[in-house]
Parts: sequence; C-alpha cells; structure tokens
Amino acid sequence: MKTAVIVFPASNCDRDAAVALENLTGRAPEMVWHRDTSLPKRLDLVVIPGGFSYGDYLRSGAMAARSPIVQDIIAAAGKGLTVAGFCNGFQILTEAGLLPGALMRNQSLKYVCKPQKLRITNSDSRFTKAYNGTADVTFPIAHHDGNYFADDETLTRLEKSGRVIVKYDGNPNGSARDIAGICNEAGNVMGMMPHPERAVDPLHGGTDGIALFKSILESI
Amino acid sequence: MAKKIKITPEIVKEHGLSEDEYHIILDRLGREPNINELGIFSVMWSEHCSYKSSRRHLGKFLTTGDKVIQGPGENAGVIDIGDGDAIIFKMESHNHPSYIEPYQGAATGVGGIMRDVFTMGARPIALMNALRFGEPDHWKTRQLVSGVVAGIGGYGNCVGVPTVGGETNFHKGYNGNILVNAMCVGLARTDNIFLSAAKGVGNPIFYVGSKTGRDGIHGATMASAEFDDDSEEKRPTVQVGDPFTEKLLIEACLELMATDAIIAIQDMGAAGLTSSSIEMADKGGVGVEINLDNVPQREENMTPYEMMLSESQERMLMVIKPGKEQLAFDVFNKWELDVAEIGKTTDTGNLVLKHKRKTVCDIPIAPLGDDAPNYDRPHVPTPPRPVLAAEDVFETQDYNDAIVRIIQAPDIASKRWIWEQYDRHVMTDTVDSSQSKGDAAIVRIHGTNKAVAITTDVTPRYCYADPYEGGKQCVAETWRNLTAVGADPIAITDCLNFGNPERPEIMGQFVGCIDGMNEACRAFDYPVVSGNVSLYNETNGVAIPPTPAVGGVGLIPNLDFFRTLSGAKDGDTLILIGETTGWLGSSIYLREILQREDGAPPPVDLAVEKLNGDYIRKLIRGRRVSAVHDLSDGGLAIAACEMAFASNIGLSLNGPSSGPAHSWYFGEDQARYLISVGKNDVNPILSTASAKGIAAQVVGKVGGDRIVGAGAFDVTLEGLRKKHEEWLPNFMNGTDA
Amino acid sequence: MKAIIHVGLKPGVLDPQGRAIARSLNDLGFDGVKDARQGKVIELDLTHTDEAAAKKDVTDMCEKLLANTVIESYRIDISTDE
Amino acid sequence: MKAIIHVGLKPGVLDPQGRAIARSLNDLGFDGVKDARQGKVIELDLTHTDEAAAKKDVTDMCEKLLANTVIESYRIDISTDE
Ligand SMILES: Nc1ncnc2c1ncn2[C@@H]1O[C@H](COP(=O)(O)OP(=O)(O)O)[C@@H](O)[C@H]1O
Ligand SMILES: [Mg+2]
Repeated sequence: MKTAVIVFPASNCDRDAAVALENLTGRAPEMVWHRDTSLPKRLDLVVIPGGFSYGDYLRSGAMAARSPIVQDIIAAAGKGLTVAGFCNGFQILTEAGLLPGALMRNQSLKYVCKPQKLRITNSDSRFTKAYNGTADVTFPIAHHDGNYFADDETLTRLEKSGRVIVKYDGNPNGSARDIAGICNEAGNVMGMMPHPERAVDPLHGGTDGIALFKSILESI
Repeated sequence: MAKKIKITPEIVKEHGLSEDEYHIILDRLGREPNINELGIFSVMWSEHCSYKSSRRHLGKFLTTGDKVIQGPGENAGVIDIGDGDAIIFKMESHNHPSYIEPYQGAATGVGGIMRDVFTMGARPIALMNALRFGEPDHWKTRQLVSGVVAGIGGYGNCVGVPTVGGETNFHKGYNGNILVNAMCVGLARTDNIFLSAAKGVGNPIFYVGSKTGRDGIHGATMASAEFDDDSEEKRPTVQVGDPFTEKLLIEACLELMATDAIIAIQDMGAAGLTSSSIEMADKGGVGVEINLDNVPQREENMTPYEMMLSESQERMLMVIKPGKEQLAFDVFNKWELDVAEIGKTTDTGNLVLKHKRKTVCDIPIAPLGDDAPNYDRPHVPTPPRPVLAAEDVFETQDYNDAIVRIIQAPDIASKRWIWEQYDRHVMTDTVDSSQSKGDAAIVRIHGTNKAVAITTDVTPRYCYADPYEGGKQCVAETWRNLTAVGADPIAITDCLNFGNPERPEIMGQFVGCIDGMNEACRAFDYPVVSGNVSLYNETNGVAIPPTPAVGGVGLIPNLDFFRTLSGAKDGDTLILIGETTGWLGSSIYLREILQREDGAPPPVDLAVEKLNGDYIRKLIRGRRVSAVHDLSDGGLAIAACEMAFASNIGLSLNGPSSGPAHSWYFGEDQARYLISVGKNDVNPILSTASAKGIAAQVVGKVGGDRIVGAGAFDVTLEGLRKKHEEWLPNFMNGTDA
Repeated sequence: MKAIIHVGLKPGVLDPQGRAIARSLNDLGFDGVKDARQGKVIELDLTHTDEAAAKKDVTDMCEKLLANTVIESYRIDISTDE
Repeated sequence: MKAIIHVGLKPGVLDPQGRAIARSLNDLGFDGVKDARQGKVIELDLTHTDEAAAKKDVTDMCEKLLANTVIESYRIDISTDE
C-alpha cells in the first residue's frame, strides 16, 4: 500500500502518523510538503495529520485548506482517493469543503488532552470495517477546537446516511450530537478529532487504533 | 540620535550599574561609553547575565561525571545515555513576566527554554513545568493559574512537544511573586552537538527567525525616553510568543544541523543580540562586527540601542562556514523564516556595531565577561528550628476528616485541571505522564526500547525551615522519584528562585540551599549540568520562600523493566522500605490540619537514601514489585491513597507498632518507598532488605474498594478520589475557594 | 487604503466564548451584563487606490479565507484616511 | 443598551496572527495586502439606561477582564439603539 502524509508548517503529528503507517503497512509513507502542487502518483491513502498548521491562526485549518497541495487533494478525492484527516486534519478537511460542518472552539474554551471513550457508530465504512459492529474504543484526544457544528438538517442527513462513524461517549467539547468523526458522501474522505495513531502501541496505553488502519488496508 | 545622549550619573544608575562598576567601564574603555555601549555593559553585567551574586556559589556544584558530555556554561547540559544518544536539558524561570501577563509570560518561558535545548542540536522531546502560586484566597491567584496554564499549553501544544509532568504549589509566600519554571528535555546524537563558540575569523554571522521589534527592552526609562516621545506606547515590557515560528525554527535549525554548515549557534534569549553575539565571540576568542542595518526589523526607525537590547522572541544567531551561506539561506527560506547575514567574526577582539554607515559601538569583548562583577554578598545562616516531638503535636480525633482535608489540600489535590490542558502524547513516545500521577514522567527514546525518566521537585517549606536540609531534600526527592520508576538517575538541572540577595538572610538561604544540594549531588554522583538563578523575587520587602526547583533526568535502559505507582494488584502485600520515626515538623499534616508551619524539617540521610534507592531499583529490574511510589508530602497515608487511585483498587494499612497514629500515617521521614508485592516475593524481599541493613516492614495489603488505615481512617476509594479530583476544578470555576 | 473586517458568528451558532465572558463579568459583580458575543476584527493595509476595487477584493478574501461562512458572517468597512 | 468594545494589540506588540494572515492572503494572490492585524470585538447587552454610567462600567470591565493593558488597548462605543 502506498501512502502519503502531508506536512504543513507546524503540523506536529506528521511523524506520529508516519510511524503508525509504516508499522501497519510495512512501508514508509511519502512525506509531502504543503507547497507541492501535486500528490505522488498511484497513492492508496493520504493522511492529513494533526498539529497546529499555520499556528491555528485565524481559524484552525483555514490557511492549510488553501495551500497548493490541498487543491490537488480535493481533485484526487473527487476521483475516489482515500483521504483521512485526524484532529487538525479534520479541521483542514472541513475548511477545504471536503467534509461538511465546522470545528469550533471547545465549549470549555480550554484545550483538552485525555484518553477518550468513543463508540464506532458505523463499522461498514472503509475506515471502520475491522471493528466488529458498534465497538467501544478509547483513543487519545488533544485539541482546542473540536466542537463539531453543522446545521440540523446536515446533522440529520449525516446520521441517517451512516456518515457519522465515531461518536464520543461522554462529550468532551460540546460537539453536536456527540460527533467525533464523519465521512463524505462517497465514503472515501474521513475526518475525526481523536488520534487513532496515538493508540497503536501497548506503551501508548492501548491499541484500539490499529483496527482503523487495518480497515483502510483491507479495503484497498 | 543615540550618540548624543550625555551619560549622566542618573543614566548610569538607571542602567542598574553601581558607581564602582561604571568606573571599571571607564577604565577598560579609556573613555566614556556612548549610550549603546553603556546599555551593552549594563545588560551583560546584570544579575541575569553575569550571575554576579550567585557565581561564586554555583562554582561549588559537582558538575562532572562519566555521563556528562557538557556541564553548565553552554545553553543547556548534555548527558550520555549510550548508543550514541545524548540528552540535553535545562530549566529556566519566567517568573516576573508571568505575573504581569500570565499567558504570554508563561508561553515565552516555554519557548525560551526550548530554544536553549534545540540550539545545541537536540530535538525537544519533553517539557515539564514547576509552578508556585499564591494562596487560593488571594484575588489574583485564579486568574494567574488560568493564564499561566493556558500559556504553557498554548505554546508547547502548538510546537508539538509533549508536556509530561510538573508540580504545582499554592502558598501565601508567592502572592506577589509567582514562580513559573519550565524545563525542556531534548534528544541529540553525541557526535552532532552544537556549541556557541564562534571560532575562526572572517566567518559570516547569520540572524534567523523572527524580526526584531521593541520587545522587552531592558534598561533605563529615562535614557530610552530620549529616543522617542511616545516610548511608553512603543515599548511593551512583555514579549509575545509565536509558537508557530518556533516550530518552524526548530525544524529549520535541525535541518541545517544535519549538514556541516554551522560553526556555532546561540539563541537570542535575555538581552537578545547583545548577549548572544558577545557570548559567542567571547567563547571563540574572536571579535565581531555587525551591521545593524541588516538586522530584520519589525518596526521603523529602530535605534542601535533598541536593536541590541530587544528581547523579541524566536530568534537565533549563528556562525556559518564560509561557502555554506547559500545552503543556510535555502533552508531558512524553505521554512519561510527571516534570515540575514548581519556580520562577520574578526580578529580585533572587539564588538563593533555599524548603523547607517557610522560606528555606533566599539568595545573590547573580554572585559564584558572577565571583569563582570562577582560579589561575595554577606550571608547569615537561617537559625535552626527546634525539632517537634510527635507527642507534642496535637493528634486529630477524626482521621476520616483529616485524610479528606489533606487529600484535597491545594498542594496535594489532583492537578488534572492543569495537565489535561497539555498535550502529553504528541510524538507518541510518552510512556507515563502526569496522567498516572506518577513520580517521574517516562518518555521513550524514539525508535528504541529505552526511555528517559524526568521529574521536578522541591519542597519550599523545608527549604524555608532549614535551607541546608531542604537543599539536600530537593535533590534527594528527584533522585528518589527517578528511582521509583526504575531509572538510573544521571544528572540534574536547577532553577534557583530566591528573594533579594543583598539581604544577608536571603543570601543565607541561597548559600544554605546550594550547599545542601551539592552535598546530595556528590553523595549520589548526580551532577548539575545546567541551571538558572532567579533573584529579587520579593514584594514590599517580603521574599518568596526559598525555592530551588530541581529537574532530574534518569535512564531506563530497557522498557521491559520499569514500574509506576499504578500496578498494585488485588491480594498484593504493601511493604514500606525505609525507616519511620514519625517526623511531623514542617509537615503537611501540621500545615493543613493545625495551620502550623513550624518545626525542623525531616533530615535527609544521604547514605540511607542511596542504600534504599539502589535496592528499589534492583527490585524493579528483577520484576519483584508490581507498583512503587516514593513517600513525600503527607507521608505514608497520602502515598497509599495515590497508589490506590492510580491502580484503581482499595487498600488497607496497618497501624503503628508504637507511637501515635498521626505521626505514623502522616509523618514525612525521608528515604522511604511504598511497594506493592505479590505473595511469593514478600519474604525474600524482607530478608534481603534485612541482610542489607535496610528497614523494611509489611504495612498493609491491596484489595477492596476502601482505603483503610487501621485505628484511624476508613473511607471509600471513589469518595476520596472525588475529593482529590474536585478541589482544583471547583476552585477554578469559582464554586469553591 | 485600509479595510476593517468584522467577522462574527452567525445567529443561531452557539458562542461559548461570549457566554463565558458574560458569566465572568457577572462573577466580577457587573450585574448589568445580560449577554455577550465575541467576534474578530481584521484590519488590512492595502495598496489599492480605488475604493470599489478594494471592496471587491476584500469580499473575495473574506469568502476565500477570512470567514468560514458555514458559521460566520462578515462586514467590510473600507477607509481611505491613512 | 449595547456596548461594542474593540480590543487590539498595542502598536509595536508582535501580532503573529496578523502576520500569518497577510502572508496567506499574499499566497492566495492578493498582492494588494501589505499588512494585517487581528483584534477582537466584544459586544455586550447591558441593562444600563444611562450612557455615562454604562461607559464608566464598561471601562472598568475592560481594565479588570476584557483587555490586558500591558499589551492590549481598547476602545468603547456605547449605543442606545436596540
Ligand atoms: N503543573 C503541572 N504540570 C503537569 N503535571 C503536573 C503539574 N503539577 C502536578 N503535576 C503532576 O501531578 C502529579 C503529582 O505531582 P506531585 O504531587 O508534585 O508529585 P510528587 O510529589 O510525587 O513528585 C505528578 O505526576 C505531576 O507530574
Ligand atoms: Mg514523588
């Protein structure tokens, strides 16, 4: 499987994503610089990692979403490429319009970092297949702007069509309908606030994230 | 312009220079300095840069050892952890700025300490913070906690370095002077460590990072007022941090460091361009010529004085190998940082500054360092306090109430509200952090199966009661905390926070603490490799309690063998290692239950510490224990509660075989550990201990959902945990105070 | 030329920041505060000399970057006085 | 009564956010942007009926909570129209 991780200025989970991908796919991902105008050829998966791209200035994800490489990601996603965004990656994907809604400041107004209980609400997606049914998992969360917002109509549409793939068990940030992660309509673009790449090694305190990467591997 | 300013005695005074100091300047220059030169002498000879009150005492510290690659004197200390890996670390204070602007003050403190570490070629891998606030009832405390914590998180989280631990105290002694001490630990290769000596003549000097603005300009209001009429508006005393630029700076510097383009590198910290250029030149034995017109400037019409004294953040100075200039430009341009060649090294031994085609400073560099004041300030030792006998300390009649009060006392209560705002997991090598309330944080060396253990400790109430014993204790506690997770303690950094050194009693505290610390360092072969001194922490003549914060670093050679306090299992036996006399002087019990802060603090027997600690480490490496916790604030009872919370299981403690129960449960004798042990290991451990002359006794067992102290308290685990967790969030939400 | 852009949350989007401000002010004893909202102001220095052209460009900037129109609305003021 | 408070960094204080915005706009092809600054606007709904009293109270709020005058300055507009 050929993967790529996008590196924006002040991405900071790029290495974390790369380590997880290399361990789980057996092959190191290509690290793609935000100024590049095109993705490497014949990719199976693009990961947009967590971090504080552009310092989270203006709005988290806003500036990264306008960078040259994201324009190519938008085009490739349109042709069916699998795209996964974690944390800041989720924020970037909503800002780029690849996913609906927006991630606002946490209701507590505070940054929150903790192991978070989650429920996989749809294990049919290509990102969650390897979870059996509606699994309960724990991934770390670490964000300041994870409060998912969309209008009611959008939220209902997302829920009805199975596009909400992960929900919080115990809402940590005020997200609408406890939403932690969603897919696009075609099912090939996914964003979530929690960090599955921080739950792939027993020393991380849990390995619930492995099945997420496995799901992607198996569906390709 | 600057050179027209006449140097009057008032201006000299406003620059914090004494008459004697000024005479030395006149003598070395053979003429009157101009205002730029005066400003430069003033910052170089300030307490902050010259350590004039502390230098001779710091010189006593043990600073060498077979693992020490670089001791004090560079940006940070460097130790060898084998396999070609080096750990680079330092701690620094940002007390005053954090009091004035808590968010930015704390944030720039974190930024500054990180620069000290990556300047030397290390990728920062962990941050710690040691915080002291005023009493909770003080009107400013809540706002300060909130701002400082947000600032530390805001900076470290953005840069993507995990903040893995720290400590937080509240005491009225810090009402007017909070302490914000930040520590950074980085990882480098032993054969790729960068130093600050600007060797060689004719080499280009590069400036990189952010532009220079009029931030935090030190020095005299009057003198500076003459530069500009609305100087007030133009001179923010507090710097604003830009973690985004810092992150880029780290990546860019590490990228350039992977080539052989850099001869010397130095971050611009306090006194910015002045101290960085002078220190580099002084260490390299060269002169420096800088053309200030080339310095990237954020504001218009900046004067040489302002540029040299600005403390704008996220800036670095480096000497580049001739021929590698383009490489440097390319790397910094790629990361979209400001970069400029601003000068070159010379053979004159002088610092020469050019501005608008004029020479605005030309002074010999040697005297700035060699002739810096070095005072032997008078000091009087702190009078010893009487030892309190346990029998003379009121024994509570309600132990359930006592344990609840202590577990939710501000210093003991859970600091979750703080550390949940810190990203503890980024870089995915955090093995243990504040999350488990562990003794030391554990951070894996990327791509290996070894780890560093990191801790910060000091018990200011002990240092106040007896600086010498308190000094020993803070070093011993870090050593013990590293030991408690199974690490080999290697070296420390420190941040010595004290009041006004011109007062003999304060200087006495300073000297006492240093002597005690040093004795402990020598006993453990545990050298000081870096550190920082923060003096004049006082308001209206009232000094803070002496607070020599110590940051300890150790190595866990193999992650298959380590322990934390969270592994206690149902059916385990609890063994207490170390002797209990029931020491209540200067204890938490005394302060929280009886509102008394008197009595001599517990003495530290360093030989016993070493003996007990080495045995604990051996037990961990032999996998003979399931959980370990050292005893500190609140003694046996509190250590047991913390182990129960972290392990998620109840436990019961036996009462004392003799003596009053309060001193047994809450006494703070040193050199003690609580270990949780499976049934088959109990007797072997007790007999080996006895053969080695180590005090060891069974003190209870693990199981159930209550925390029980025979003859004293009996409470539910969850009820007590709730009290422990509630205090800080309630306080911060204003629903309790 | 200068452009001042006010960006605020659309009505109906919960504003936790505003609410927290109102609460803190009440806590400090300012009982007269019923509600608060927080928005941002972005001030741009432009090289434009024509007001209409500036307005058009700035609107474009708002749509492309400065506001997230899923949650935010904006208002532009162009001023020519330096 | 309403109060609109503009809080911005004092001149000379580093505004990393503003700088990043300007740069990002330039990258998007908006060459006419020389510089940008970002500040906040806080809008308060007040029960006050007297303008002078409102102004005095709001000034107090700014000093105590809404601005840190070490690095920020503020401007208050009181409007009576609902
Ligand atoms: N400011 C802080 N930042 C991060 N962690 C903190 C902070 N204050 C306390 N902690 C964490 O809380 C736990 C308890 O701290 P402390 O009581 O000082 O431990 P000990 O006395 O055992 O050294 C530790 O794991 C420590 O890392
Ligand atoms: Mg401890």
